[in-house]
Amino acid sequence: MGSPPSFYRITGYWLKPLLILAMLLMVYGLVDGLFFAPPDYQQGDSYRIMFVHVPAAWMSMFIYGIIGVSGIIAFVWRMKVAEAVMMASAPIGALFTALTLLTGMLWGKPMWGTYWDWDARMTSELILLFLYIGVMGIYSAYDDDPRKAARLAALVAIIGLVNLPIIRYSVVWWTSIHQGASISLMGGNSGIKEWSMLRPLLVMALATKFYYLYSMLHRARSYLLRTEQNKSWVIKQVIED
Amino acid sequence: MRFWILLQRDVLVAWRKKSNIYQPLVFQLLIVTMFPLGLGAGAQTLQKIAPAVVWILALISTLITLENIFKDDYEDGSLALYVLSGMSLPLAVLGKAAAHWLTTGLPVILFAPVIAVLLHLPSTAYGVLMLSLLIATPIFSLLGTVGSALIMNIKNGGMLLSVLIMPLLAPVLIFGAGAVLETTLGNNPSGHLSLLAGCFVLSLSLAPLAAAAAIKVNLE
Amino acid sequence: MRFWILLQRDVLVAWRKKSNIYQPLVFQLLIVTMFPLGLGAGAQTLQKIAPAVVWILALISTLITLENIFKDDYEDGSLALYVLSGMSLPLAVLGKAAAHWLTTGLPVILFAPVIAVLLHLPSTAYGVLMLSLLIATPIFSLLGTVGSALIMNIKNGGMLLSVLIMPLLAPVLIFGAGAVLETTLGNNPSGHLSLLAGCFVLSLSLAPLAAAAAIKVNLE
Amino acid sequence: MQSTILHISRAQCQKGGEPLFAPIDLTLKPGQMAVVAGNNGSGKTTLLEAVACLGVFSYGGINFAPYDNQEKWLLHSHYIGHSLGNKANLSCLENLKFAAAINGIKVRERQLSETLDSVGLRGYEYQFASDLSAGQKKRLALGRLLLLNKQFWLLDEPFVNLDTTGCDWLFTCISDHINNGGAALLTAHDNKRIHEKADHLIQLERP
Amino acid sequence: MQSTILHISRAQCQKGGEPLFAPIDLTLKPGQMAVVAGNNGSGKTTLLEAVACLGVFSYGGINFAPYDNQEKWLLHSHYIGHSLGNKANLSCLENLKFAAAINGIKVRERQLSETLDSVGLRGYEYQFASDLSAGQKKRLALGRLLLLNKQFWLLDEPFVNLDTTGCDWLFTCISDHINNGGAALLTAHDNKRIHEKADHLIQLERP
Amino acid sequence: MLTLFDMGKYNFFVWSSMALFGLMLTVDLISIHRQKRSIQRQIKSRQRRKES
Ligand code: HEM
Ligand SMILES: Nc1ncnc2c1ncn2[C@@H]1O[C@H](COP(=O)(O)OP(=O)(O)OP(=O)(O)O)[C@@H](O)[C@H]1O
Ligand SMILES: Nc1ncnc2c1ncn2[C@@H]1O[C@H](COP(=O)(O)OP(=O)(O)OP(=O)(O)O)[C@@H](O)[C@H]1O
Ligand SMILES: [Mg+2]
Ligand SMILES: [Mg+2]
Repeated sequence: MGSPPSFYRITGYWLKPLLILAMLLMVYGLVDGLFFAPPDYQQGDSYRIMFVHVPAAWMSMFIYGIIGVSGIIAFVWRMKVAEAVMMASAPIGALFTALTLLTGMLWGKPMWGTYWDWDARMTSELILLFLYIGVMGIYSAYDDDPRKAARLAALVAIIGLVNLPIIRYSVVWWTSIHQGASISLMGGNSGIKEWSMLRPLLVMALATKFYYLYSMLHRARSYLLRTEQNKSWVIKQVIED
Repeated sequence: MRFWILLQRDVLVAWRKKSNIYQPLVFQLLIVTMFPLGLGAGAQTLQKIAPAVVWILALISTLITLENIFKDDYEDGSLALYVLSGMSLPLAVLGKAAAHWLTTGLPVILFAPVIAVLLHLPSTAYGVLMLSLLIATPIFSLLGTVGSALIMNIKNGGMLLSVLIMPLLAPVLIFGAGAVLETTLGNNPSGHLSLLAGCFVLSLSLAPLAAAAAIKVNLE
Repeated sequence: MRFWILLQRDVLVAWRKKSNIYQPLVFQLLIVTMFPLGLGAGAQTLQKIAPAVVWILALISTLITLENIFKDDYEDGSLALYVLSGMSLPLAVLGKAAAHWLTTGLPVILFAPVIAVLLHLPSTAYGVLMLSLLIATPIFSLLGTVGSALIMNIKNGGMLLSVLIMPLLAPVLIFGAGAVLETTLGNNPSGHLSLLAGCFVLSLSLAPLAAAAAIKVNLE
Repeated sequence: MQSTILHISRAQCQKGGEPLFAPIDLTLKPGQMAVVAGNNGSGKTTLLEAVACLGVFSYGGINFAPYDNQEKWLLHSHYIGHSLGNKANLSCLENLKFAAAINGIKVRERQLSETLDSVGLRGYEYQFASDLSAGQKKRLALGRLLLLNKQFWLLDEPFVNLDTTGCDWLFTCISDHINNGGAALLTAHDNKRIHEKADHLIQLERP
Repeated sequence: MQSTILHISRAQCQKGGEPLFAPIDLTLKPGQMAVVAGNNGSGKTTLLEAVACLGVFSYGGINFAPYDNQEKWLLHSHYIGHSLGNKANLSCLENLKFAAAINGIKVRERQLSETLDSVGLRGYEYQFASDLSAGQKKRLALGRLLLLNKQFWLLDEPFVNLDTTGCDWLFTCISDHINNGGAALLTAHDNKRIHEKADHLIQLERP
Repeated sequence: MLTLFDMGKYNFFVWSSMALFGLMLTVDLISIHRQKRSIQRQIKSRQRRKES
């Protein structure tokens, strides 16, 4: 798995099953969540946004974790596969972050009558988006030299990883001081006790994980093809395809 | 027409580095987050300052990009190429300004509603916000060419540039932010808007001449 | 010591173009005057947002100067000179950061009371304002070296730089502006200030290493 | 156009308030080449830029025989100086295309790639100018001369950074241009051939 | 120090993912000079930067005989490339002073102005580097070589922009350095003298 | 049938969230495949140039 050719070969077999699995779970989760789960006694039907919002939110953080870890591996051991995983994850993570923000906004309007409010989670999610943009921005700025670009992006990712807890802590502390009890609508899943509500959520969480794996592997493979385009294995691969 | 050629090329150059286009937007987003962070979270104050902040942000984020309108061309010698080609300099300036507006002003206008939402600007004011920016951003670009031509051969001229053109932009800001403010207060913004349009006409007719003169002087 | 040499030279270079030093201040002044213009005047609101605005201005005006910490040196080949001299890179970074602070951070601190007066900040908060800036501006410079080292060989990297280091600066802004805000509300700012000091220690120990790593990668 | 003549009469340039060189005179007719010689810092670049209308004379001046205005002169001359005028993030092809377009010259794609071929940049059509080597950058700039086909060439150290074949090529290229009724005003240190070929030698001396 | 030997073995550099030249070998002992030759774009600059530790080899590499680490090599070599390393708004004197200081070399004011004299910049002590002519900038950068007195000189087209006397001076300067046990690795297009004098000629060829 | 899709007064918000989700997936899938195809095309053309 560590070397690009074997990574490419092995993951080639995984792609289709992953995509199919992800799609099936997604369809099941959404149908279940939208049509079969009972309405919330407080929020009515609007809570169904949760079935995309919460999985997306989880993914946005999970993926940054992966980027940080693979960034460390890429920077310290200069492993090409880690570079590929890092740069392949970034756009997906950014997409999920954007989705979290947008669905959160769409949820906020019916719930608190405004699309946006500066509370701890939203603020830190927005800053997370900046982190993603930073990683991708530095990579694309050095488009003429992919190895250098990846090493610098890894550095940015590592800095972000160190920075993330600090941001989280400071933002939470900041709101807790000033906002008191004014807004606590994103009150955690303590509200969701019923299995019929929880089930679609968990299914969707699983589905997004599988989708992420599919998309990430696909991108990582393209990344490897591009950065290794003079190696004989790449040429053989491309001609075979 | 050479105007089109210049415009086309500049847009192409900007497009090559797409980051040039989206980064002003991200920059706005950054400063927008700074406000609540600094204010200590309280939607009430935020809403009051929203018209001013949206406008000032649009201004600052274009201000920062102005420096390079001519600087790049000066440094790599392509400005000499325009002059040597014998094309009319004011026309060249117009081409540069148009390209700058397309790659900076237009994205800022399109992005303004997002910033407005984040700052809790009343949704009744969105239309006027966009309209005022639509009239004002070309002014930024036009006056920007003057400033940029003045500082093109100075290292770190960005700050000096701001100092030079901020006074020119103050009226634009007053009328533009004023129009938005009036709307949020329920008044008619058309007076402000027509003054803004006046500014536009004025800068369209004078800025290219001034910038061309500055370039001439600078290349001598 | 080579650290001193680098520091000395950078201060000299900045001193040669004094505009580098006073322009961030003028820039602040200009934006400060824009606020009343955009807000349509109203001392009440102004006072409320004063702590945030003073702080954000200090941040933005340093942010804009960060780009050139290494860019100039990279372009004219003097960065290669440092590396070739075999001096310890983190130490060189520290020298650059110190020079940047002396020529940008320090003036901003000294100028802060002026801005504060213009924004009607209660005079009880002046001391804390200066103190918080005194702790925070070195953080700007230190983190700035990291950002600047990352973008030194790309054209128009200024915006990217802001994106890269804004997340790093968000906590600093929260604690810094928070300290001033608390003081205006009559509370004790020492909690905020000690957190700020923590940020300083952290960036002092990590930033030079990160920046040196970025330079190494960039010169390869 | 064939009769454009460049007159430089008692011209002097200054830097930092002091004249750089003793007044010079020159009459450059079509079919002639003039070389400006002088030590480092004697003012060759300053002189050439003034002739190209990118600078000014402090004393004396130039005129362009049948025309009285500068625009016409600009239409007939092309200057390549120390900064080459290539746009870093445009490809070689795009750089040439733009140079032609801005000078109001219609060219076909074929012509552009022929120009690239003749300056030795075949295969670099789509490479960004920033990714070229020093000599390749110079070649790209020189390509403009061929494309624009102006009568007066003003070249500041055109041989610098070129390899041996490049120097030979440029020499023939300039000779051909002269023979076809063009004119050139150039500087070149330590280049015997071009000094021998020159019709006029302007030696810049301390005033 | 006298016995430092530079070994380059089967080294190759790449740009844009493709190797630039066929692997090269070189052993450069004190008292020797090597010239890197090749057409424009053959990778000379890239090679020199890699040797100066400002770049990397994609294959093979270098070592510096008695030392095993890069820091020591940096202490014994100095590279002057296309970008000269002069700070635009420092004066010539200050530029040299800083270069000496950063390399940990103590010099007196007299020594600095002597260096400026010998590179032909007498009288320019207090002029900003940005106001020098192209050749004068080059001379200022070359002044660093004299001042720092490193054993290995890595020079990328050092003769470019210099006038005739400047070229002569630089040639003698390099010869003296070699005769005193120094070593030089340089590139120079179209310069017979230096090619004849060279102990090694590395011709870069397509891989 | 219509009542099945009715989310009360939250129609707009719920369905536009879902639409956003779908849009995101489509954008991602399209960009994945475009990326892959362009890289393969690039490598093939390069191979052809080398062989010729
Ligand atoms: C733009 C606005 C919003 C953003 C950026 C946002 C962001 C997030 C994030 C990052 C999480 C994951 C938190 C964690 O697991 O620690 C999350 C979870 C959640 N959000 Fe939001 N959210 C937004 C709006 C809303 C709104 C308006 C509601 C409901 C009224 C809401 C309800 C929830 C719930 C129920 C969870 C799951 C709670 C948990 O896992 O602890 N969100 N959101
Ligand atoms: N701002 C200035 N103040 C004073 N002197 C200056 C200024 N700018 C340039 N000079 C001087 O003017 C002279 C003109 O240089 P110019 O570039 O014309 O020389 P050149 O003949 O092209 O030299 P080279 O052969 O080195 O290219 C130089 O001696 C330079 O030191
Ligand atoms: N990012 C890049 N992508 C592809 N090719 C590149 C890139 N950067 C440089 N090159 C190519 O690498 C080669 C290396 O050039 P280098 O500067 O080493 O040449 P050189 O031998 O010094 O030439 P010159 O004599 O012109 O100075 C050139 O052919 C150039 O086109
Ligand atoms: Mg010159
Ligand atoms: Mg070279």
